[in-house]
Amino acid sequence: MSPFLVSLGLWNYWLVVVLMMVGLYLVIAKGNLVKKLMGLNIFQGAVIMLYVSMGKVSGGTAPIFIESSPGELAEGIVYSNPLPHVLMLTAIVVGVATTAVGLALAVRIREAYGTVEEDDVTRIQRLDELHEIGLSARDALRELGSEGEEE
Amino acid sequence: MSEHPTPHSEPHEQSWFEANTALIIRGLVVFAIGLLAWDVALTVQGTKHVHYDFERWFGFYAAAGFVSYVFLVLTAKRLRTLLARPVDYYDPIVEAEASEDEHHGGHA
Amino acid sequence: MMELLGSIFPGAILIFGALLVPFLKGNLRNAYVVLLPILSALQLFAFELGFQGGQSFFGLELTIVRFDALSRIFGIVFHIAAVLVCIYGWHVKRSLDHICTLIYAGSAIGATFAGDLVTLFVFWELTAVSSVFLVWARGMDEPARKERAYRAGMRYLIVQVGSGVALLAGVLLHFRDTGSIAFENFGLDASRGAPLIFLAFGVKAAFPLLHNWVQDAYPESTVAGTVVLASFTTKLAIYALARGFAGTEILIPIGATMTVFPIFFAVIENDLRRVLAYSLNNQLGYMIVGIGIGTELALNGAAAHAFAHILYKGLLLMSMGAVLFRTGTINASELGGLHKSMPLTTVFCIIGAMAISAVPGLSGFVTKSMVISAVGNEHLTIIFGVLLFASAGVADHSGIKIPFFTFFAHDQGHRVKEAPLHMLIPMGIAAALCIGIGVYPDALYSLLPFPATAAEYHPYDATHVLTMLELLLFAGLAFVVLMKLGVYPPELPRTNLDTDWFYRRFAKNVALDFGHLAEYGRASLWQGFVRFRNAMLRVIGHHHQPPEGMLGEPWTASATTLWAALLLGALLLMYYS
Amino acid sequence: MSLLDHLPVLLVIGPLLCAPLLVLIRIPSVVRWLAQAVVTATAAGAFWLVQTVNEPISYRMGGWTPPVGIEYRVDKVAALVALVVTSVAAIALLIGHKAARDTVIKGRLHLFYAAYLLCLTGLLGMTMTGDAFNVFVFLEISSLSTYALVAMGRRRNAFVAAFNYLVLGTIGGTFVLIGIGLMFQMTGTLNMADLAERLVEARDTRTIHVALAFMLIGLSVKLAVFPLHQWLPNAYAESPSAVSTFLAGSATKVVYFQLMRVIFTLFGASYIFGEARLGTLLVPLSLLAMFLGSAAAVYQSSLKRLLAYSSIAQVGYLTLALALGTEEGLRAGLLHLMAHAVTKAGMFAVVAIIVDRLGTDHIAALQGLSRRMPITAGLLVLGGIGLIGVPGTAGFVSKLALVDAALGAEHVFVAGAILMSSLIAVVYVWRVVEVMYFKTESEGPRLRERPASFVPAGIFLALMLGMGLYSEPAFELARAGASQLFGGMP
Repeated sequence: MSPFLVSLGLWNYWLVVVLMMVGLYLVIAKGNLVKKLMGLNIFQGAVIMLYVSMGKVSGGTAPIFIESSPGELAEGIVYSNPLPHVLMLTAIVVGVATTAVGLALAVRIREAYGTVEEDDVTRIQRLDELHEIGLSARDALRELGSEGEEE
Repeated sequence: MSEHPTPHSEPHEQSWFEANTALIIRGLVVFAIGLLAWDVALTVQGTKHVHYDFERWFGFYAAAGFVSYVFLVLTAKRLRTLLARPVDYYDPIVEAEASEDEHHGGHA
Repeated sequence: MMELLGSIFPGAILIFGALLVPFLKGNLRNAYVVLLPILSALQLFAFELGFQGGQSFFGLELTIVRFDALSRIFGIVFHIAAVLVCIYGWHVKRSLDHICTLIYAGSAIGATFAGDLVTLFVFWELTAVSSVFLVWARGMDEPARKERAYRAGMRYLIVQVGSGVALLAGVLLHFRDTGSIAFENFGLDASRGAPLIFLAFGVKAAFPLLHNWVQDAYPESTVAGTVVLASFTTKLAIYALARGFAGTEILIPIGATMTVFPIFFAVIENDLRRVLAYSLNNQLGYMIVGIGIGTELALNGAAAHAFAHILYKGLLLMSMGAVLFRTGTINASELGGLHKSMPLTTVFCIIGAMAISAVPGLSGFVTKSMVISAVGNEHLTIIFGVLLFASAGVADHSGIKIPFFTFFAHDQGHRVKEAPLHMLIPMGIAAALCIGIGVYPDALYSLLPFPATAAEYHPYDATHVLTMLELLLFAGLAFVVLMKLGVYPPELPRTNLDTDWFYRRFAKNVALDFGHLAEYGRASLWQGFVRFRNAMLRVIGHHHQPPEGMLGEPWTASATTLWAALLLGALLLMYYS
Repeated sequence: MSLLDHLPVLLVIGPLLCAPLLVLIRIPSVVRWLAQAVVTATAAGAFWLVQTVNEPISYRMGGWTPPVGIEYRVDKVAALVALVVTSVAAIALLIGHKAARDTVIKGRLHLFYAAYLLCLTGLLGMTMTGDAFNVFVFLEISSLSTYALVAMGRRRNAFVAAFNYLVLGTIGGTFVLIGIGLMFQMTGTLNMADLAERLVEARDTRTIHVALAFMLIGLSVKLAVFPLHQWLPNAYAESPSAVSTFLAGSATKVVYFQLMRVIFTLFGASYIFGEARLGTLLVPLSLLAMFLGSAAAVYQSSLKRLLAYSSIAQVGYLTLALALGTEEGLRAGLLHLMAHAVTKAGMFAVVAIIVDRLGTDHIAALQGLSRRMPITAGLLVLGGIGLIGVPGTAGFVSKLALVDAALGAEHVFVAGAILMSSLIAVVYVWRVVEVMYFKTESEGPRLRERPASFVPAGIFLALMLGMGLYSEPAFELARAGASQLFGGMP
């Protein structure tokens, strides 16, 4: 089989990669803070998919013991690996918590700045900075100036 | 520094040194002649303890002292045209504000 | 008591005692400040020759105290100097000056007894950091000089710290190569680090072309500060060279150069304390020549000359300080005729001048002649001639110019009081020591590193006395003749160019040009960086333009995420290939 | 089992259990002292741990045998990092009450303390655990509580700083998670000791290469390695003083320890710097961080930001120490970890006093501080001296070790670069000194300095001097830790 076909067989990983890319793209490209959080969520979701699919054993069934007769485990049955699924329970909790904190922060930012657009927030921050120096602007300028003054 | 009297040009009472400059110089000359005499004595006796032969020559150190000195002073004087700059060469602004400047002003 | 004193390193009393100074006031504080170095000097009696005391630090066995003849003689003279300068600074009100003086002296003493390179380095840096405040101190007294003192101090600090960094780098390399941190006579070829160590010592010893910090910083300090500064740093470097590089031949031409070139500058310099700074270089030259020769006689001569030098140079600087203190100026062009109002200072200054000129009967004669004899023994004729010429030069700038233009010459009408008592006392002590050593040299000789060799040396030989007198007297006559003819250069208020021009003007301009260039480069690099990042962001579809500005402008999460992705990509590519 | 045997887990569980308790109690004075008591107790415990750990302690969670069960594994280095983190936390909390009271909305002080304790739990858990997935969980616990703490700053910028930190922190954390997942896929184990053994065979596969890349980049984001550092200046500058003091001395240190474990325990230095060629990436980035971080610090107008950028430069020293790939380098890294923790935390503690009294940390506002608040100004200078690495301070010892290690690895240029970059530190420290001591144009009145406010800063800076003057214990600790870690898991 050609490598291409092999990699086609790993379609679940391709899905993970695409989802990751989408998530990262949203974080980088979107100025809206809530959209950024969505990007993060997609990114984390991709990781969950990664783990879940690595737990899958081909031909395996759900990791619940099948008994041939009461008290007797059935022979020759392949189970999927339950551990990654369990781990992902924690990861989901972490993801939810992160989203919650992020959204809470977005709410506070919206309250404080009146916007959730990164550009606008940055602009207001710079204005803030100038305003803060405003009172002692002359001193600050002189202090900066004295370094350049040495001929 | 505390306040300091500015120089003035009225005539001062002369101290002993100022009144007897000529005498002091004459004393120096006499002393120099005495040294040369001692040198003659040692040279003739040949009892000089030295590292080099040229040190044995009569009056070598006297000549060396005199010539070195004149050479040094005259060279340094020439060097001044090359090296001397106004006092405020490096720190112009600061020196202009400095209190010393008033004193310089009187002389320069 | 003695056991207790022997359990701490020499100089510790000064360094840690200094920390109590802020809690004392007035005369009580001054008395305490004078008492500390005396107590510290007594501590030296607690050690026996050959004593080594160490401690384990940082995984290394340190020899914090090494008490042998070479370190002892420097330790003694540093203590004498410390006592003298502490008395001399009685009038100083600001505690900071006293603290710095004590720590500075203490660290110089500590460095002298350091038996390994790490300890040496620590004290080496401490002398630099503690002494810079003495340069700045004048700016605190005279607001008009603040900027000037501040800049001089910065230049001084940069040079000193530079020396420290060179030393540190040298020590580490030396340790790497040899596995030893012992401070012993290793010479230049011991390791890759040895030349760096040599350079570090050379900066502090004011080697030619590295010398100018002495003339730059010392005369900018306060009345008392200059005396303090001139007593320790350079002599510590002399000690270090004598310990580490005795017999390194390159030192002979270096030292000979040092004896000659400063005297030309000294003749035309107007600031008399700067004249003395040049003369300091000249005197160091004799010691360095002695170290370079490296025979027992030469090393004795270097050590003895350093001992005598600290005393008479201190004496001269103290007298000039007293003049500055009373008249408010130290420019030769504004001084003259002071012997009428400051007779005692005049006498002390003349004694110092005679000592530095090596007039028979005074300390300079019995020490300098050892170096010159050592040169003669090795038959280094050219060096011999150079030193001879330099001796005549010393007679001019320190022997004649300093006392003549200050106390005699044309009376400028300063009618001031005699120097205060606390200045006269240390001057008197120093003058007495100058005469004492001259009259009874054996006391000093017995302390030298090689006492047996020293005992065989007799300075008062008829030929020697005669030749030295001839040299000096005819130099003096030459002065008279030149004055009579009117060719002696008049004292003019001028700044004379020296190597400091290279960093105060030339390098500064070059640096400014480079600064523009670098700024341009930095800006374009940064802009390129930002443009690249923005282009990437645009490709991805981000409409936001992150602020382009100073390096410190925080970026947005987008940009950093992008960098994370790019770095990840880079790493993956690296592993893929 | 004695108490000592349970100590590793007790240190983590103590603050974890206490945090909800604080939320329930709500009474500020009780909450304050309870939190202080718990954090101090963990510090004492960590101190005890450092004293007793020689061979790595293995603690089986719930009695399950590793590698099936979760293992807590405390070796010399972990104990050392735990000691640094807990003591910084304990001392920083001393200034917490005052700083928090001004910033946290009234009646919610208990939440600040709860978040603080949770953050400590996360950091300690990361340090103690021997399970790779556990590292991720604790990483997120500490990160989440840190976002909350940062958001408690006094200005509205704090929200933005916290949000940006959250985005980047989550990406970093998720990268780590991906790395762990891929390793698990190849080896079938999460226990670090087990992983290390099985990786020897699997490490030349492409999957492990990808896993390594994700792990390294993820940790680098959390560690603020240049150029992934941009969350750090704002997070440090905008958070309440107690939090910036705590974070400056702990957060990056723990992540640094994780990086050490990945490099030295999981893969081994010879592989990481040999076949994986990490040095080619890490050395230039470290050097860039050292120079650009310091240079950026020079241009800052806010004191906290200046210190934050200096931290980025210091991270450069830390990663450089690792990048040397030698045991000496590792030792220097551990020394610098300790030295920088006390120095930087001490300086942030001094800034806390300044912010408290002046209401701002603008450098221009410090004019004449030497007369207005002489002791505070003196402490700040002392910290600055430590940052430069003047002999007698901890910074000197660690930088000396670093230069020595660089020379030992025959990186003479790197050694020179370390010395050069220290000189840039002189510049930014000097800028502050100059404003405080030599600029007096617009001087305010003299301010009262409360002796009590000096306690945290005083302790940190005393530790810094102590380490500098009597460096033997710290050096021994670093040496023992380095040789244990460098040898890999036994």
